Amino acid sequence: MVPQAEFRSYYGQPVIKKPVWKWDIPAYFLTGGLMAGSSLLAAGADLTGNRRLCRASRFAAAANLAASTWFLVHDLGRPERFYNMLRVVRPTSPMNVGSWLLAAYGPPAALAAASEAAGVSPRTGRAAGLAAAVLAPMVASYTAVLTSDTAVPAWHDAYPHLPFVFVGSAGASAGGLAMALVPPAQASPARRLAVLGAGLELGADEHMGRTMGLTGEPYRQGTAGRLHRWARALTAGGAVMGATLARRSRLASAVAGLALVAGSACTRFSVFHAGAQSAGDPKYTVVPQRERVDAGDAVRATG
Amino acid sequence: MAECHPVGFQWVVEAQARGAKVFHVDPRFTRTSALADTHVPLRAGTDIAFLGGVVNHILQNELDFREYVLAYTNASTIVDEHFEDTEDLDGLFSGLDHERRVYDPTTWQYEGMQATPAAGRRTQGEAHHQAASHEHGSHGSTLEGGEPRRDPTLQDPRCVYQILKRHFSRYTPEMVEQVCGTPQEVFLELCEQWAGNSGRERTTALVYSVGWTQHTVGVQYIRTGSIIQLLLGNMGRPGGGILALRGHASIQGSTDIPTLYNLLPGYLPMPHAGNHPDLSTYLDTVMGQRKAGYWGRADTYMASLLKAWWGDAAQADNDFCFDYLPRVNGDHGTYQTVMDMIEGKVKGYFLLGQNPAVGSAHGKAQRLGMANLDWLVVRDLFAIESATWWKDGPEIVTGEIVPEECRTEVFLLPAAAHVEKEGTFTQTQRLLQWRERALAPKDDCRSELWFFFHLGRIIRDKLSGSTDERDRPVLDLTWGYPTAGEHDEPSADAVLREINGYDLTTGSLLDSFTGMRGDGTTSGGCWIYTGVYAGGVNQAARRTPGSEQGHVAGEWGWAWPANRRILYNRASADPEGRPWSERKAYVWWDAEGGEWTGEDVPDFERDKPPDYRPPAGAVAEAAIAGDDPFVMQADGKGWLFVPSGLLDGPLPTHYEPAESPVANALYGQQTNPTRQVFPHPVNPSQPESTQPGNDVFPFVFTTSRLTEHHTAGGMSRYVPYLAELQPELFIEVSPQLAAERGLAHLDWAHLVTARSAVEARVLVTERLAPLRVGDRVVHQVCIPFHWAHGGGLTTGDSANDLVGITLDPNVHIQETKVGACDLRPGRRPTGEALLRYVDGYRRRAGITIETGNHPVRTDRPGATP
Amino acid sequence: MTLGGNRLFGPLDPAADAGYEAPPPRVGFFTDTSICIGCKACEVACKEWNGVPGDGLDLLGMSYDNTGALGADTWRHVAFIEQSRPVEQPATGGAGAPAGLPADLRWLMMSDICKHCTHAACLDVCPTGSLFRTEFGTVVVQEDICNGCGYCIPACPYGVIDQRKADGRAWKCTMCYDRLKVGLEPACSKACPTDSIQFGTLDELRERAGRRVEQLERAGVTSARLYGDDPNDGVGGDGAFFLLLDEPEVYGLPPDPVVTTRDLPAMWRRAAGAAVTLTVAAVAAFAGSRR
Amino acid sequence: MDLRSWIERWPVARQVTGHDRLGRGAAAMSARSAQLRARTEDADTVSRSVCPYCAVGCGQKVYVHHDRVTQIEGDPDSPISRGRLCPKGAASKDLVTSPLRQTKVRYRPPFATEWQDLELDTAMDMIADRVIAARREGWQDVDEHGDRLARTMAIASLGGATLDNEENYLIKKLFTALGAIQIENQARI
Repeated sequence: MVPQAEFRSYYGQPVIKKPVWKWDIPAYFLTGGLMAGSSLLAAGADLTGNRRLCRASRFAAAANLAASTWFLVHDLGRPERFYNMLRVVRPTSPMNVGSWLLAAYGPPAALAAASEAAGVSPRTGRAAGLAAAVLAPMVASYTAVLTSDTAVPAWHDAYPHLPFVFVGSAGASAGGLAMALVPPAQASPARRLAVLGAGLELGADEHMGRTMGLTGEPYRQGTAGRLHRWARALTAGGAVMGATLARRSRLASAVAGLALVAGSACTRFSVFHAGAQSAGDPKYTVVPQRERVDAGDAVRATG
Repeated sequence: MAECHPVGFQWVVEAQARGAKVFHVDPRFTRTSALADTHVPLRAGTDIAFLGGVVNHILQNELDFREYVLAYTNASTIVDEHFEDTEDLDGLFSGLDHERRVYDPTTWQYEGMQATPAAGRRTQGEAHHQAASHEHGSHGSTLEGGEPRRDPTLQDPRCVYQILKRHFSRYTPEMVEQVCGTPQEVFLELCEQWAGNSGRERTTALVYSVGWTQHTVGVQYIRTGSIIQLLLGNMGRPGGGILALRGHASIQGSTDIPTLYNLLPGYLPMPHAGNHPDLSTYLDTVMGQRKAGYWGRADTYMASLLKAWWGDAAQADNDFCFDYLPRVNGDHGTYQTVMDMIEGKVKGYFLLGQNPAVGSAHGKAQRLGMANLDWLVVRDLFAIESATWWKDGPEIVTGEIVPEECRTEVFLLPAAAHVEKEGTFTQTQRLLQWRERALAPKDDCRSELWFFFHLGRIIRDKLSGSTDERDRPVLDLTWGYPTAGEHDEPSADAVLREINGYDLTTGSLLDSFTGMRGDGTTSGGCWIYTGVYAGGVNQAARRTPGSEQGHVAGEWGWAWPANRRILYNRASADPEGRPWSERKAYVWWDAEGGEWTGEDVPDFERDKPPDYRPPAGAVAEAAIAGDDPFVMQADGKGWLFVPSGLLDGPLPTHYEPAESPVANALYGQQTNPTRQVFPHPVNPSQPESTQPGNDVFPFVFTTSRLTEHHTAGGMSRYVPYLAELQPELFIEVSPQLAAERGLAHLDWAHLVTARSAVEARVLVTERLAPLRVGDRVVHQVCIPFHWAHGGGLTTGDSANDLVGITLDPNVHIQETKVGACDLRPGRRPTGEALLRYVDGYRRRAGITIETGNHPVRTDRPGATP
Repeated sequence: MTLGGNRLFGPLDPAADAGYEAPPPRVGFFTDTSICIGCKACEVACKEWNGVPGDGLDLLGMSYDNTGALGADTWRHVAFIEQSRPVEQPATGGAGAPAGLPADLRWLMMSDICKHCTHAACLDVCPTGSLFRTEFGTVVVQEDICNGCGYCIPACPYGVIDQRKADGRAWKCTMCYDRLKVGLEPACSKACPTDSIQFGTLDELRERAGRRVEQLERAGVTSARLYGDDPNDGVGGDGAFFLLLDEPEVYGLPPDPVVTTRDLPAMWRRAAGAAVTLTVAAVAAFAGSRR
Repeated sequence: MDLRSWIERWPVARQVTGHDRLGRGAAAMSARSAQLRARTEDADTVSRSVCPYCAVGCGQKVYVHHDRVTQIEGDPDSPISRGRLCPKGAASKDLVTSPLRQTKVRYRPPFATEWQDLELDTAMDMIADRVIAARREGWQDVDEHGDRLARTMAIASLGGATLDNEENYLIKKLFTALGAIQIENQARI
C-alpha cells in the first residue's frame, strides 16, 4: 500500500477532467477484443479446416463488429457526425488511427461473415477473413493506446502494460466465446487461445500492479477494485476450467467460455473506472508531478 | 476600490508599479485589501477616532506642511473666546440646546467676526431637521462682516491650530488601538507613511466611499480626512486630494442638478419658508454679507436659473418668479418622506430607477410606506421589488400587508436603458460624458426625459386656461423642447443647451458662468455646468483619445467647473505662484505672461497675480487674495475648523454609532447628540452601549457591496452572467465567532436587530477577525445588501431590513454601514413567527419608542431624558 | 520524438508545424496574478462575447469562487485562495476568542484559462480535426466539426476542455479566434481592469513576464514565479502562461504537466509488441491443428 | 458539388497536397473557421456610450446590427478606462438585451392581487390626473406663521442615480413648478 501522500490542491478539486465516456466505451473495448480475437480464430480455423470454429468465429466477429460500431456511435455527443472520424488522417490521435483501422478491418470482417452466411464465394470469404485477421491484433491492442494516450494518471502511467492486458483479454474472451459457441471437440484452438490470453492478461496485470506505484492504486480501490477482483477470478477460473473440464463437457466449456467473456468485461470496466477514479482525485495528478519537481526532475525537453 | 470600482483601480495598480504604497483601512478584508500593501483593520464606525489619531500624530510630531498650512488654511485664525471644546464638555461643544438637539454655533465663530445665528425663525419641530450646510450651498459657507484675527506663529491658545491640537490630544495610538481595535504598530506605520509621503515633493491621495458617508457622523468622517489632507498640504495638488468614489453612473450629476429636496441646480439652496420671503433675502443668505468668493456671484446664477425655467414670465420686477419656487421648512428628505407615508401624509410616489424596498435603510418601513399611498409610479428596466411588494414582499408572508386590503394603485412603466437614449452622465470626478443613442427603446420602454416631458405636457394641457394662481408656475414654465422620432422623444441636446445657458441678448450659448448676469439678460439651468456648451460645441461629447493627449486628458468630456480637473489647483503652487516642486508642478503663475498656466485649467482668475490683495469692498472672486486658493470660501482658506455650516460641531469628534455594543472610550457622550432620530413604533432603536439591554445585540455588523452586483440588485440580480457569480446572500464570520456561535461553513445563520431577522448562508473566513477593543473582544460580521425576495434570478433576504432609520444631521444620510446585532445558527422563523421572534428580542432588550433616541447620554448629570 | 517530421515534444513554432506558410506571430496571454483583483470581468466578457451559457446559481463556499472550475460553460475561471499562517495571539488577557487578523493573511486570485499549449494533447488526440491549430498558434475547437467523441477531455493535462451536456460537443476558450481574425484582442484581456490578463505576441509577453518577476523580486515578493512560460517544459510551453504567487497546485494547476502524446511512439511500440504477442498466441493456438 | 471539388475539400486531400502532414492545422480548418470574423465587423452602427453602473464612467462602444445590440465593450480611447470594463460593465449587453426586461406597462388597481395590462397613453393620462389631484389635495399656501410655502406635500419622488443630467433637470424643473418638494435621489442614500 502506498503511504498517504501529503499534497496541496484547490479545495480538493480534481486537476483534470473525468472522462465523459459512458459505459459504451468499455463495452466497445470488450466487443472490440472479441471481434479481433474472433477474426484470428476464424482465420486460423479456416486455414486449418475447422469449419465449425471458422463459421462461429466469423459470425462472432461480425456480431461484435456491429455491436462495436453501435457503441462507438452511441457514445458520441453528436452521433450524426460520426463520419467526421475519417475527415482527417491524424496519426497523433489513437482514435483517428483506430477509426481508419476499423474502416479497414470492418469491411473484410463483415464480408467474411456474409460469405459464410450466404455460403457463396468461399475464396473471397477466405481472403476477406485473412485480411481481417491481419488487422485484428492491432484492433485488439490499439484500444490500450487509446486509453493510455490521456492525462488520466491511472491510464497514462499504465501504457507499458495495458496493451498486453488488452490483447490478453481479447484472446481470453474471444476464445471463451468460441468455447461457448462451438462443441469442445472443435474448440481446442479456442481453448488454447483463451488460456494463453488469460495467462497473458493476468501476468501483465500482475506486473502492472507491482510496478505502477501511486497511480496504480485506483485499480485496487472502489468500483475499479471490485471489478478487478471479479475479473481476476473469472479469468483465472475460466482459464483453469477451459484447460480442464471444458475439453470434455459442452456445458463446462460454455460456462468456462462465458466466465472468460465476463472476466474480460470486468477487466475493461475495471480499467475504465480506475481511470475515472484517478481523474477525480487530485492526489494522483499532483503528487507524482510534485515529487518530480521537488526532486529536480521536472519533465524538460533537452535541446 | 478594487471591490466596487475595479476599472478605476487600474490607476492604483499602476501607481503601485511605480512605487506607491497603498493602505486599505476597512473593517473587512476585501479584494482591495488583497492588493493593498497593508490592510488596516478597524472596528466599523470608529473612523474619526482613527483619523483623529492621525491628526494627533501629525500635530504632536509637527509633521504638517507648515508653509502650506499657514498660507492656505485657517490654522492661524483665532476663535471666539467663548468656544468650548469636547475636551471641556466631555464630548459636547458649547452651544448645545439639549431639548431641541441643535447647536447654536455662535461661540464657534472667529474672533472679531459677527456671529451667524441660524437666521430667521425656526419652529420647534423643524429645528433639528434643518439642512444648514446646504443652505449655504454645498461648497462652503459664508462669513459675516469683519476681519478675523490671525496668529502666524500658531502659538495663541485660541488659534485653530492649537484648538485642533488640544481637541485631538487624547487620540493617541493607544487610544486608537483601544477604540478601533487597530494594532498600534500598523496604525503608526500608516501615520508615518502618510506624513512622510506628503509635502513639497510628494502627495498622498485619500479615497473614500459610502463606507464613510453612511453614518450618523458621516460628514465629520470626511471632515477629518480633509483636516489631514490640509495639514499635509495634499489639497489642490496632483496626486493628492480627497476622492469620493461614487457608486452610481451619475450620482454626482444627481447632486449637481439635484433631485434633492433642499437644493436647486448648482448647489443653490431651495428657498426657506421663513428665511427667504423674497429674492434679496435669499441671496443675502447664499452670498453672505461679504459676498466674497464665487458664491458672491449667486445673484447671477439664480437669475439665470429662474430665466431658464420661467422665461419671459421671469422679470426683474417680479423677482424673476422667485415666488414660483415652493419653500422648504424642515427635513423633506426621503426618510422623513417615508415616515410621512406611513402616517398617510403622502398620496403619490414616483420611483425612477430606484429600488428603496431593497436599497434604502429599513426595508420594511419603505414597503409599509408604499402600502399606504394612493398611487405609486415605478419606472424601471425590470419588475423590481419596489413594484411588486404588494404581491411578493416579505410583509405578505408575515401578514403585515394584505393585497386585498392594500389600496395603493401601482403603475409599472418600463424604462429605456442607457444605450436607448442620449444624454450626459457626470462621473465621480465631475466629468460629464455624453452618450450617443445606439437604438430606440422597444414597446412601451421610454426614457425619463420622455416621461417627464410628456407628463408635463399633459398636465399643462389639462391645466391650460386655469386662472388659479397656484397653476401659474406650471403654465409659465418653459417647456417647448423639440421632439423627434415615432415616440416624440424630446431632445436631450436642447435640454443640455438650456442647462448651459444663453446670453438672451444675442441668443448665443454662454461660455462660462462668469458670463452670467443678474439682470435677466442671461439664462442657465445650472451655473456650474455653464461651459459644457462653450463655443456652441457639446464639450461633454468630446472624445479625443487618451493616447493622443497628456495625462490630464482635458479634451475628453467636460468637467465642471470650466473643465477643471483638479479643484482648488491654485494650491499646487506656493503663495508666490511657483510650483511647490518640479515633481509636483501642475498650475503656476507665469510672471512674464502675467497669467496662471499649467497642465489644467487654473482654478483661479487667469490674470490675478499672487500678490493681489482685495481692495476694500471687493466682492465675489475679487474679494479673494492672490494667494488664497480656496475660492469658494469667503476667506479663500481651507477650513481646519468650521465656524459655520455644520450642525454637529466645528471639529470632528468620535462618537459611537447609534447602535454599538461598545462604550465611548473618549467621552461620556456616547453618540452624536445631534443625530436625526425618528421615534416611531415602526422604527425601534436599540439601547446605546451604556444602557441595559445593549448586550442583547453583542456583535457589530456592516453592510457592503460585492463586485459582482450593483446596489439593490435591480441591474445585476436580473442578469444571468452576474447572478451566477454571486448566487446567494451570505454572512461572513470569523472562525472564532463561528466556533462561539456554532456556525458551520455554508450552513444557514441569521442576524437579528430590533427591526428584523435576516437569514443567509455562512461563509467562515479568516478575512474577518475578532478585534480586541479595550479589555474585550468584539466580533464583526459583514453582509452584502444586494438581495431581496422578488423577481431576480437569485433571491434572498435584504440586509437593509436590519437597519433602522437614524441619520446624519447635516445631510440626512442613514447609518447603514454599522450596527449591532445578534447572530444565531439556523434559519430565521417565517411568517408571523418572525414578528414574534423579533418582538422577543425587543422585549429582552427593553426597547420602547424612546430607546436609543435620546440626544445626550441619559445618565449624565443635567441630561434631559 | 518525431512523427512524419513533426515533433511531439519540445520547443516549436506550432503554427509553422501545423502547415501554415508565413503565419502571423504566435499570440497568447500572460496572466499576472499579483495584480488580479478577482473581479471576474474576464469571465463575464468571455461569456458575453462567445455566448457561453450560464453554469448554475450555486454558492460553492470556495471563498468568492462560485464558478468552480474551467469547463464547457466556463472558459475563464477566477480562483480565490485565502491563506494564513497561524500567528501569536494578542498578549492581552481577558475572556473570549483570540483577536486580530492572521499576520500573513493572503487572498490570492488568479484567472485561469485554456493554456493553448505548444503541444496540445486535446488537439493531438482529436480524431475529427475539430480541434486544430490556428494560424495564430492557438488551439480551437471547430463547432461545425466536433462530433462529441470526448477524447480531448481526459487528454488535457490541465482539465480545461469539457463537454456541454445538452449540446454533446466539446467547448473551450478559442482565444476569441473570430476577434483575432480581424485584429481585435480577445474579450477577456480587453476587459481586464488591472491588466492582470495581458494579450500579445508570445515572445514579447515572455520578456515582459521575466521583467515583472525581477521587479517583484526587487520589491521583496519572493514567492513570484512563472508558470507555463518555458518552451522546454512538458507541453512545449503554454500560449497562456502565468505569474503565480504560490505552487501551481494551490491554484488547481498541475505542477509538472506533460503532453500525453510525448509518450505516443512508446505506446504504439508497446501496442505493436502486444499485437505481435497476440498473433503468436493465435498461431500457437492452432499449432498442431491441421486441415 | 462534383467529386473532384468534394475531394479537394476533404482535409485528407489537403494533408497530402499541403504542408500540414499530420492534419493538425491548416488542413483541418473547417469552412466555418475559414470564414470566421468578429460580429462587430457586421455592425450597422457603433455608438459611443458610458457604462451605466458605477461612477467611474468607463467608455463603452455599443454595436448594433439589425436593430439589436450585438456587443458592448470598452472604449479604448477613454482616458478613464482605457477600454476596460468590470464584470458589471462587461455584462451591459446582457442587461440591455435581457428577456426579463419589462417592456409593457403594468397596472395594479387598488386591492388587486395581480397585474393588469394598460396602454401607455392611458397610463400617462391617469398619472397626470393623479398628480393634479394629489397636488391640490396636499397643497399648502402658507405655514403657521403666514410665511409663503406654495407647495404640495402629497407628491414625492425618489430617483436612481443612473438618470441623465438632462432627465434630472426636467424632473426637478417640473416637480418644482408643480410645488412638489419631496424630490429625492439615491444621492441621499
